[in-house]
Amino acid sequence: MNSVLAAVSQDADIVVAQNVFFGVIAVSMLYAAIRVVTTSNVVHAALWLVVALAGVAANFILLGSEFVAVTQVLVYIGAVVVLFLFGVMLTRASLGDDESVAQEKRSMAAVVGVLLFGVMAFALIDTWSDDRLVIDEPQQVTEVSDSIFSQYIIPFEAISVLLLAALIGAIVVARQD
Amino acid sequence: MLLNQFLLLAAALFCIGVYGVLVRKNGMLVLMSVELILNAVNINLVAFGALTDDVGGEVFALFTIAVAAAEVGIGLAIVLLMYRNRRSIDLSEADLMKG
Amino acid sequence: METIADLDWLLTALVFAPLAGALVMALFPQDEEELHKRLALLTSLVTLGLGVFLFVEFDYDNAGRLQQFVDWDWIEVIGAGYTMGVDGMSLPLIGLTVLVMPLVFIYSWDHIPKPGNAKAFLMLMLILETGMIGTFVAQDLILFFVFFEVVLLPMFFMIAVWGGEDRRYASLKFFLYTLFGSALMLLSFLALFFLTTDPATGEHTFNMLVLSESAGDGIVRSTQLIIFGGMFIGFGVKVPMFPFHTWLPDAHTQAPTQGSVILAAVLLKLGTYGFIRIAIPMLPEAAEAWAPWIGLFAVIGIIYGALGCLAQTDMKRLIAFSSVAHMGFVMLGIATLTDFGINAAIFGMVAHGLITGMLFFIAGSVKERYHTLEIDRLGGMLVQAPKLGWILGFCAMASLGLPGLAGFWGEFPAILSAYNPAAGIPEETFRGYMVVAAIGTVLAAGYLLWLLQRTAMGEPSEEFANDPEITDVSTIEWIAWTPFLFLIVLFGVAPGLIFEVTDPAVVESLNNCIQVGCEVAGG
Amino acid sequence: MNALLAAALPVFTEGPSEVSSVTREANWFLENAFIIPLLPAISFLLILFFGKRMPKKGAEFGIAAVGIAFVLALITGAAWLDHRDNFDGQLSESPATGIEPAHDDHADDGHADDGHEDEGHEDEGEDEHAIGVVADDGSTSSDEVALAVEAEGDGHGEEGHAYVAVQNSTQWLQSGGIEFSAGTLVDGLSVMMLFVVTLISLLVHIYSTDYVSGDRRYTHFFAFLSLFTASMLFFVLSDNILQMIVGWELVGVCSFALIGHWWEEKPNSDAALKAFLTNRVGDVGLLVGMITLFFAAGGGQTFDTLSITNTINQGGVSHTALVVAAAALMAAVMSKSGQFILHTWLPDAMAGPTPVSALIHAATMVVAGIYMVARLYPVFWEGMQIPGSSINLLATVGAVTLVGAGLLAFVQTDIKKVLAYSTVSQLGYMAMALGVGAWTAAVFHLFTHAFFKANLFLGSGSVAHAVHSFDMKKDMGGMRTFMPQTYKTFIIGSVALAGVFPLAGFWSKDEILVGTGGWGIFGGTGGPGSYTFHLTMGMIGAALTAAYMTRCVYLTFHGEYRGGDHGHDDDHAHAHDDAAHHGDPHESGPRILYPLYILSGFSILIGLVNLPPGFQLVPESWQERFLHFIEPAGASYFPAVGHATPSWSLAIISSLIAFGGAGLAYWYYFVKVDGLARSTGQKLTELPNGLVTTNAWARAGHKVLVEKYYLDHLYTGIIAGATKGPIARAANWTNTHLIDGVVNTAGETAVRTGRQVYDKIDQGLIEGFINGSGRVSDATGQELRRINSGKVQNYAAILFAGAAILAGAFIVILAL
Repeated sequence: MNSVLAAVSQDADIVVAQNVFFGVIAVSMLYAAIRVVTTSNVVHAALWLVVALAGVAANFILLGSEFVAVTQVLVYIGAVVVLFLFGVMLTRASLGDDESVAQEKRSMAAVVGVLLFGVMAFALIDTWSDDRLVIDEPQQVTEVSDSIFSQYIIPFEAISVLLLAALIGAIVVARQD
Repeated sequence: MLLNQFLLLAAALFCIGVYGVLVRKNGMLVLMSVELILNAVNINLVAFGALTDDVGGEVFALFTIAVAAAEVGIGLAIVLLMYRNRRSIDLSEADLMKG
Repeated sequence: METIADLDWLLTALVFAPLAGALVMALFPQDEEELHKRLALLTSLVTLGLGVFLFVEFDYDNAGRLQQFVDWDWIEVIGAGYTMGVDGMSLPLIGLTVLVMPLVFIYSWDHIPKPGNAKAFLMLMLILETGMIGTFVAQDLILFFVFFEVVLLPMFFMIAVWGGEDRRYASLKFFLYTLFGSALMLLSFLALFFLTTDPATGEHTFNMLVLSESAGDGIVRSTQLIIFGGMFIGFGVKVPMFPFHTWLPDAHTQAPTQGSVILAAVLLKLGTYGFIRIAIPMLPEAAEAWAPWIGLFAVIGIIYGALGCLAQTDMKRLIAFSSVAHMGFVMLGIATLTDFGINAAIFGMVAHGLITGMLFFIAGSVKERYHTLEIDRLGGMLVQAPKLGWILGFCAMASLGLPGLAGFWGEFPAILSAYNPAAGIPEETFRGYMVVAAIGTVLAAGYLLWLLQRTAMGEPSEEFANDPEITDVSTIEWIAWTPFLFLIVLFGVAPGLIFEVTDPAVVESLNNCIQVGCEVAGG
Repeated sequence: MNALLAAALPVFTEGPSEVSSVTREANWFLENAFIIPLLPAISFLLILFFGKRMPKKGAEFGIAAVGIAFVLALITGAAWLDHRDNFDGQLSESPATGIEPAHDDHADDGHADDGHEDEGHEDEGEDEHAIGVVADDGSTSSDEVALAVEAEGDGHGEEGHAYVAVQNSTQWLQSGGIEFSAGTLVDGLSVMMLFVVTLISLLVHIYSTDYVSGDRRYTHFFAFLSLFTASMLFFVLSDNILQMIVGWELVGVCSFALIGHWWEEKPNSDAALKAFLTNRVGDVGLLVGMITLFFAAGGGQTFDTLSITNTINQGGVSHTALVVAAAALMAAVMSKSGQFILHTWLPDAMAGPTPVSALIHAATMVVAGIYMVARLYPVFWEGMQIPGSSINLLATVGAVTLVGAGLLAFVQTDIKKVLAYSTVSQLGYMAMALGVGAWTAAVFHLFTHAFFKANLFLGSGSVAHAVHSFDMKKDMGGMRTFMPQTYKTFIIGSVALAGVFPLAGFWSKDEILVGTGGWGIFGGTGGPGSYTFHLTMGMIGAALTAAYMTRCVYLTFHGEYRGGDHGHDDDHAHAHDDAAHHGDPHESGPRILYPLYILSGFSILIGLVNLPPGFQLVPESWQERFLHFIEPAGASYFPAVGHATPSWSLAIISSLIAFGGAGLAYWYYFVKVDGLARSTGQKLTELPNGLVTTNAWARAGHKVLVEKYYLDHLYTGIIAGATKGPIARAANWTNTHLIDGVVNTAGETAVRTGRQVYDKIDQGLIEGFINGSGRVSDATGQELRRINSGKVQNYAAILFAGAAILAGAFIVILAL
């Protein structure tokens, strides 16, 4: 971790603002994410999810991917979260304290999570310790669209079919008969 | 900026998502945790895309978002179905696979 | 090693024909059972036809070289290719697979296990066939791994859905065990990938030919040992070798008859095949260091499996335990690292496939008639169903290694080769193993004949004395079983049929070892 | 064991040495002897597939095949007699090499050996299998001929020809550079065995058509008889040790199937299992011994019997290797040929039908061990250090067996068990003879024993056929009045077995005694060693044999008929369970009697084929014919066995001893017991049996008489060969309690261990390790639940944890 911090401080004079911004976003995102997985109120969880997803969108902007950020906001915050809220309403799941999660289960999951993070962090630091990102200018949307419709046309088609299938599947599964 | 700050953030988000998937009893909340995981992956994709200056990372992030939307749709449908059949979406009661 | 590229479509067709059949079956609704049975049988017969064509096309004078070789690009990024080929080592096993499957489908004609759904059941078996043939023809580690894993899932479902009482437990155990092994195996593959470079291109490669030819060149000895250890566990679980065997009795006992037959006849061979195709040629130095341990586990398996058999009260479980003992002989042959021993191992695989597969068929038919496999409750089968009883006796004799039947040629040469293992392997140790293995044959005779005595001989118990369900072998069973019985005799009388094919390939694969300093004795 | 095995390393460097006394080119019948086993094999298949549909239920196939095989065996034998003296063909260089191009039927042999630059063989250079055979730079064929000529000088025949075996082999398979061949080796020994096996098999086939008629598995019975005959012939003709193993196991499995022929009753299947498993124990020795020979003497390249024995005979193998091989093979001999301590299966094997006992468990299969020792004699000759020794394992085991089993025969009431113990005892004679170096005597005894023992077994079967029982005491007695023909043949067999001049047993037994070379005072010297102890045991055995056969004859054929009222209550008489009771026993039919007549004829006459030298009553050219034709004297693969000089004095003394034994038994049974039974009017079963049932006598009210009798008997016992009761009983007790006990305990322990291992280790430990990972985690505070809880999330947790751990491991490996 030290090396990361050291690298950050070396870098500080160039992109201080970005780094500060990143730090704020990261902290709030992580807090929101933790709340999502710990809060006992389902509706609160959904709302904290909005914060986390917005943080992700902000990260995309930091990385120069504006189009993705916009899509993130539109699809996730606009659609998915609303879908969740609808789901909460429809299932009339207890909005209050339903999470009497056993302590052992929590600690087990925590151990798994920390272990996983440890391994990943080690691997990442080990591998990418010095790599820097130089974001000169945001990615052009045209570039994105060009490559979607040329190089990635087949995956794109596959995704369309998938969406269709999901649509039909969701209807079939949820149909009341 | 370092590449690693994004990657580590994504890793943290991912692990939080995993934690959520593992502990939450409410099916709805599990789905939300899955969204966290997917978003962590998206950060990685975009970050690597930025590193290599390749538009592929973004494209795949977009695809992931689309897939995630589909996944939420299906997932919610299953949760609804489960609710309809059992009047509960408590996953700890769903143990058909018990050996 | 030179390869022969002959017909580039043949292996692909052979591997994917069953999968194509399964896809065709997917188009038809589930309730047309008859149609599905026909389709499945047809598919497997087409595959058998392709297999026969492969046998015809095979150049037996060059059995040591890879034939019908294809090497296409697949996943360029990681250097994995679509590389396939057949040589004398894989040919008998492919033959076994394509032969066993149609017979299993014939047997399925009126033996679809509960809870029915012939379509899914048959489709799973076809997918299984693709995986099995694919594993035997793959010449690229990633391709091999993919096929190796493709086998896993259909088997899991076959046990979990169509199995016996404890099916969930057994299937999970099977799945976790093999997955655990596969994970270590994959790690070893990756390590090999990163530590070896193709001398031609200077890049890392998954190509098995290149890896066999470099034979661990340039990898530190200690690293070789670790990599081999990963493969040892990965393949050893599948074999199964002694400490990793406990999934086998459960899986066999709980699986439906067809599943047990396929498991015994082909699936277990994937592990031993991995040893002789991948582990030993690619890391000969480590193989030499590991050989005494492999041999030790092999002979422990022989004795232990036999003792386990003696304690069983369930017929199917007993047969399953006997697999542990028999695969011990195969592993002993492999552990000698001599061409003679490995030939014996391949023969042992084929023989075990035929014999134990046949025994499981019998167990299935007994279960169907008596609705139990508890040895103590059975008895007098020779009175009520004499032909079934005699076939059981025949298979017991074949299984205990009676000369003139196939089992002998897997067992005796393995023991023989243990007298004189490859240079560099402690001779005294292996001679001790030889004696222990020979004692194992006594125990084998013990449990098999005891089984025969308790189930087939004597008078039928009162419980079943007048049971009208207990009939003799039916026509469909005859059709499915006759090829097995015939081949058991044929390979027993003319073992050269297999040895002639395998020998050049084994010599070739061990030749690579010699070039890097792992000397091979015998012959 | 490891150290021993390690010491058995081959010292052998140059490949198998040349065998000079072998040819490929001989009379057609000698070359193509493979037809003889082929015929019964074909018959087996025919019976299997068509037997049930034939008018005679398959018996006709068996009889026809064995009949033709017998004729062929006769012709082969005649051809051998001619070949032995008049062969002048070409010797082959080495058994694994040198097919004459002229022989097209074997041209595919693939035995070209490029080490020989003989012109005649160059055209086979293209044979691909030649690579596997490491060539030995042996002598050229002209050397061979010279050798053979040299050998002629040593040969002791007036005809001046060396002993030349005929071998023909073809490649069976090839693996790892090792060639496995299959072939026939025809020499005196195998020709003799061909004759014995086919003749007795034929007679047993004929006999069985009557004896097992009406049996519900009649067809099976004949199928297995055919298979047995084929396997046995395959075994005796085998030209390599691998083929011997194959034949050895095949006869074992036939024996298993036939002992268990009436498997409905548990004792029968138990006996079958016991036989097979005991033999399997010996097979461990067989495998180890043969493999040791293969590597030590065959150079890891050839299984060929002749080149192995040749190599050993030329001193090419270390003594340690031979000791290991000989000791391991001894185990096989002890199990197959019923030597002490592995003999216990043989009496139990009498659970099988009587014709089977005659064929398999008396005349042929049980002598397979003896045959193997005779065939691989150099191994034992060197390994056991037979020449010049006074004691060795093989001879001693044989001696102990012959006396121990002879004693046991006295306490049996089942007639077949008496004969079975007698067989064990006679096999002991053969093993002892081989052990002391009297090769010819052993083989000759094998030859004569086959006839009179088959005769006795078939005779006992004839009696049992009439009374539906094998129990001499309960159901027999006085049979001579009912079955005079059977009685006569039985008497001939008994007298031959007891070794009374001039019947067959006398000649062979006397030759063995001479061969021990002990007791030089009788002039019986000149044998390879000086085995005084073994001579003594042989003498005791002779007396015992005569005595127990007298007892057997008395109990069966003399005295009052004791059967009749209790019908068939014996388990053994299954063949007739379904037949109506015949009333009084009566003589058997012709299909039973004619085989008995033929065998009796052989029992009387067959001993004359090997009259000892110096037997002045016949011309010299009649003497030692058997030795001349059978023993491979002077052959390069056979040790230079010395021959003891027979002496009249020894013959007379041994005869007297045998007569003494018989006389004592006669006096006891025919005079004492018979008189008692007559005077008291009681049946034999109600009579006290001397030592044993003192109290019963008291109950009978003849206390005083019995006490006297008791003492009388005791004295008699001391003179007749010490107290046969206690010793035999002790031996019997040892047999049933100690040895059987060990076998049973071993079996039970194995099962118990298996169960323990399974319960504790398999299900407990290893299972526990897998399933109990939750408990383990509990203990370490992780509180993981059991894996298979059915909770998806638990699975997911394991998945992620596993992925993390594996990824970690991967990183660590990459970091290496």
